[in-house]
Amino acid sequence: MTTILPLRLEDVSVLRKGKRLLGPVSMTLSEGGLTIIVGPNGSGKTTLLKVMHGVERVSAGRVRWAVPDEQAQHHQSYVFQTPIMLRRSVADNLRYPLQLRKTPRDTVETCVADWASRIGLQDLLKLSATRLSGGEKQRLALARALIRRPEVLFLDEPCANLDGASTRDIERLLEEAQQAGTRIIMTTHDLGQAKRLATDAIFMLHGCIKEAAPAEAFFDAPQTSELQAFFRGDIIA
Amino acid sequence: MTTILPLRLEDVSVLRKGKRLLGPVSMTLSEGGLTIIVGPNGSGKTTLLKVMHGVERVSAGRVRWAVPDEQAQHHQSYVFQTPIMLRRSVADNLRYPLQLRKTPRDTVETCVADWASRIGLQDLLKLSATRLSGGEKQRLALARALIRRPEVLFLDEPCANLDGASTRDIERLLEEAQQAGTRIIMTTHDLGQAKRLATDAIFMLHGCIKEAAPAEAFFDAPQTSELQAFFRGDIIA
Amino acid sequence: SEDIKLAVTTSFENSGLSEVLLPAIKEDIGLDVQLLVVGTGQALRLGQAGDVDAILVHSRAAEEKFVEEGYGTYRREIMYNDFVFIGPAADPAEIASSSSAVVALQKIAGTAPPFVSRGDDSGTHKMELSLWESAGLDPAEFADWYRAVGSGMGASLNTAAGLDAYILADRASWLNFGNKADLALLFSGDPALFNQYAFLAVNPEKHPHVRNDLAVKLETWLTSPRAAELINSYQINGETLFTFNAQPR
Amino acid sequence: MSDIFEGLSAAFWLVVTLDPELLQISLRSLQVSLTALVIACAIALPFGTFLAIRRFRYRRLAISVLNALMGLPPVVVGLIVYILLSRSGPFGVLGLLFTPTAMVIAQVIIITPLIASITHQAMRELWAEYHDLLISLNTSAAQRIRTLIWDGRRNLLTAALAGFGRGIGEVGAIMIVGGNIDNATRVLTTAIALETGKGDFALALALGFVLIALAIGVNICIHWLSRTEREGRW
Amino acid sequence: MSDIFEGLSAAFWLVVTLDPELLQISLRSLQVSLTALVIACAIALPFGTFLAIRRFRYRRLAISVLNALMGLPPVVVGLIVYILLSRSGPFGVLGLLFTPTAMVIAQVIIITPLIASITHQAMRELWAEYHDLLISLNTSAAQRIRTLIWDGRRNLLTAALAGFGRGIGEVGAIMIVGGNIDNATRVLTTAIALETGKGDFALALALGFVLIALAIGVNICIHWLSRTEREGRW
Ligand SMILES: Nc1ncnc2c1ncn2[C@@H]1O[C@H](COP(=O)(O)OP(=O)(O)OP(=O)(O)O)[C@@H](O)[C@H]1O
Ligand SMILES: Nc1ncnc2c1ncn2[C@@H]1O[C@H](COP(=O)(O)OP(=O)(O)OP(=O)(O)O)[C@@H](O)[C@H]1O
Ligand SMILES: [Mg+2]
Ligand SMILES: [Mg+2]
Repeated sequence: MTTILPLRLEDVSVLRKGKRLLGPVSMTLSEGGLTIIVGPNGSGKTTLLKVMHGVERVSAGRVRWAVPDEQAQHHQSYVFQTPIMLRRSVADNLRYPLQLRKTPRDTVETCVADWASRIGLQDLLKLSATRLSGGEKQRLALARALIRRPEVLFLDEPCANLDGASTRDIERLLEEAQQAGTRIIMTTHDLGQAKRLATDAIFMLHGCIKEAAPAEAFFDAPQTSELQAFFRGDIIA
Repeated sequence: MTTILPLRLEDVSVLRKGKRLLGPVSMTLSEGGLTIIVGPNGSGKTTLLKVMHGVERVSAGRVRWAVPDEQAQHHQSYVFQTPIMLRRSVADNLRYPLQLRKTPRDTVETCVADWASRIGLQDLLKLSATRLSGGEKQRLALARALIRRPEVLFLDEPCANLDGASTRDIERLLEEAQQAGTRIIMTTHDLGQAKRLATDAIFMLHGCIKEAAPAEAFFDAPQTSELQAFFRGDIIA
Repeated sequence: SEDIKLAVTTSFENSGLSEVLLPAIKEDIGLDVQLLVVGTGQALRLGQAGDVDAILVHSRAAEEKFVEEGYGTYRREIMYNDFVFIGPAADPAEIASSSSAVVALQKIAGTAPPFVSRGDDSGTHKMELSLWESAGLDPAEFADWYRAVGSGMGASLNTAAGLDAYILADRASWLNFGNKADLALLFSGDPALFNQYAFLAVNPEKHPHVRNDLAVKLETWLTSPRAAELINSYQINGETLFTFNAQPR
Repeated sequence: MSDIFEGLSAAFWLVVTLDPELLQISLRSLQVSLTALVIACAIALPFGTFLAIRRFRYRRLAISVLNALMGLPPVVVGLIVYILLSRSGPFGVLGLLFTPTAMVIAQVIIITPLIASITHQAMRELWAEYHDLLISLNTSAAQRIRTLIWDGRRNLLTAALAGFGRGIGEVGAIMIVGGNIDNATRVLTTAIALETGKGDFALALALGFVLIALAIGVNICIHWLSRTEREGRW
Repeated sequence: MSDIFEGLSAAFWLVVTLDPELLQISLRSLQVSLTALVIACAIALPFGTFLAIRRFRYRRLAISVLNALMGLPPVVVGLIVYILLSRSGPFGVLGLLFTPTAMVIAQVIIITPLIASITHQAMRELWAEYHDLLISLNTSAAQRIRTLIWDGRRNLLTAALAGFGRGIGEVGAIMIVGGNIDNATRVLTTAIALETGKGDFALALALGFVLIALAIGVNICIHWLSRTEREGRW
């Protein structure tokens, strides 16, 4: 049970240099489940996630959590599409979010050791995080997000650079987190993964939400012709 | 027909801070075909590609093209796993490799317009390349590599952030290039894509080449137990 | 018009006399005098190197050496002013009533109030040192109250103003000085405090490129009745600063 | 304390009455410092960038020395330039001593290490980003330097402005090589030093405020120019 | 020309004979400039970083002014500090004029804008990289500044060294507020100015070479220290 949901977007738009990156979007994100956002490249998935999380400024409309923003921010984590690594060691990257919260030292160390082994980076703890391979960075970014025990977790294509086994491992981690009460919203281009994980799904096109439905209806009976085309692999933004 | 192949690696190793990133690797890359490199995260795929291309320094062994390095370098292109964008507009990114070669202005402009539309970025030409979405960046990086008309093309997970339709488009572009005589070596985590494209394949593990074979044998009759496990999705580096 | 480079000391420039003389020179003989305001030693060095055409300083021994070594052809005295003792208006050392400069210095050494010395081997500094010597005292043995500041006249006066200290200055610089703070002129008039300025043209045999012709022209003007009148009538706050004393040759 | 206010009001009057002498020495200040800036940039930007991209044996030492040269005391630079340009020095025949050219030379020596150091620091980061791409594209060293300077131009602004600032406020060196000759080589800073020596603090401060205003003006101009370029991150 | 060689050999002898006066003024130079550096860094590093991370209404103006302040003429700074610290000034009672403390104050004013500007420039880049992550992690402004300074410390080295260089070579301001008093406030640069005025160019140059050697020494020490840290990109 999270305390910061539901999240309401009211007529949210993002304009940059006169271009509309995100059309007017209104939606409510309520508790429980795992929402998958799909859509072609450049359709605004990342922009939508960032707007929800509050790292992208909206040009119009409102983003409202159930609690004041400052408080809500405390209970969210975000994994960026291109992982952002602090220029520190792998271990220090994991420590960082805990240190921000003034967690006692030994709790920090146990947590770090625990998460490092969960994502299979226990042998690379002392390596500079910027030197990790693409897939390793993604796993580290995910662990750094989960180590905060967020109530809401945003993931922007977290498995793009992962091999099959890692993908499976991450999916398992996400399921665990979900069972522990974390609300997950993620984008992916892997429709197989989308089907495996989603409880409900959103289809974006040209900055707008074209279709939003529970997973079953979404994948088995797409309503709009665009989504049907997308599933056939026909739409290129 | 390329003039710079075959490429020979002789007992190449890459060590960093005493750690072996790439075990002793010996191999020959001869003309024709499309080689796919697969392997778990951190197995050294990127390192191997970079060593071949000459952007990563080897600690031991030799990398030899059929022609002197300086000349060979001229006929290769590389698409990095995390696309590197020049801090310029999309159009200027496409222009850059041509300008380096002092291509006449109007040839440059035709080429740029041509490639921009092939990768579907014709409407974003004036946008700063650093603002593109993840998938758009990957497509731009690919076009910037192909615009040099390389004889050998290295691709490091070029479709990781692409939607289905874009992936299909890119695969088509690659097939075209291959028919036009470009030798392609690429890594991917998408085994379906690997099967679709490969004429031969390499499996890496812990910095070494575990198995290398023509595509059919590789996918249908993997020899080593590690590759079999990898196909089952069982190995995590 | 033609340019001549003349190196002068800070005390000459700080007196403000140049602002009267230079326009007149320009008017009378069409000469643009470019002043280089530097320390005494530096002025002599500029002359030795041939970087200026003439120098105007007030340090007799150094001037004579300059001529002796052949850098200048001769030394021509132009004018003089005098040195004065400046100090806190309250005058803790009570030098105002001294009978002579030497007595004044002895009083200062006796009470040991802050005393600022130029400490830069300039004409003024050398004068101060010779006065100490006459007084039978050695500045090297003085305690903290004796401050050798190693700067030009103006900078040293600024320091003295900041420290509320005694200092030996030339009258011209003092009268023209804007940051008097609590300082006042306490003692002057002893003939020992006489301060002679001399003009030295750089020897054209050493440096063929120097404009000796212009230097001679300038010297002629500086020793002319017109210069005498301007120099003698230059006043600040109703006080005459310089006395023309060039001898006709 | 009252000196400061007097200085401000004197500065105000000097400026509104467009005092011709003030105008002349201000323009000379600008001319000398901007010329020195252009020359120093032409040397320092490529050189600093070169240090960022090229690994060679004594690179670390070279960078240390460059950084140390930022501490070159202007008076010493002035002295050395003086000795070289003096009539009895090796370049005496050129007759450059006590001319604005000599002042430009001294300033170039003083600000080049500063600009090169900051350039090196700014370009290191960009080079780390571009490294693989530029090597992959088989660029020559000259092409790399050009690309980095162009794409990092916004970061190089600070380098140039720091150099300009150091130049325009400098007094020790140009006093020695320029000589502070009225109507010929007097600039704002040497005029300030002169007035300070005379104890005329109000006028010295007034000139100082004019100088600061000039520096702010140049900076705002440059920022405004670079603003007309595309806004935002880069 | 011969002055330069004489200067070099005089410098050599001054150093090998460990001239006690030279030692004293060199140490005073170091002490004043290093103290000023520490204080200026304590102000400028957080402030420059703050300017890089915070958007506010007059940010561009603030940055322009900061950049312009890099051009603060030392003589003017010296004059203002002199006026403030002089007996008739507001801080006269502290009796700081003509003490090393006054020199430190003047130097802090001169080098803080330089360090802050370079810091701002260096941190802008790192902030662009960290922006999303640090906002996402809900960091406070203070935490952001700390993180950026720590992770960008290698880039800030140039800022600090530029500040040190400007401080140790500076003469205009400390001459006015320090007074170049023998045995009390004489430092290397003011001693050089003094010898120059005396026309003893060889000695002036000798002191200059000692000063340059000192600066190079400090730089190599610092580089060597930062080298013991992890090598490579960052
Ligand atoms: N400042 C800007 N001005 C104009 N267009 C912009 C700007 N910033 C981003 N865009 C465009 O906005 C669009 C939406 O980008 P976004 O990153 O949200 O896409 P996405 O759905 O996440 O794509 P992908 O699947 O490739 O990650 C892209 O086409 C991008 O080029
Ligand atoms: N300087 C270094 N010191 C130690 N280890 C390093 C260093 N640089 C890279 N590595 C390690 O080398 C390994 C090989 O990296 P590489 O990028 O080649 O893997 P990859 O096969 O491309 O992985 P991915 O599929 O995740 O892209 C990684 O485990 C990485 O952490
Ligand atoms: Mg995206
Ligand atoms: Mg890789």
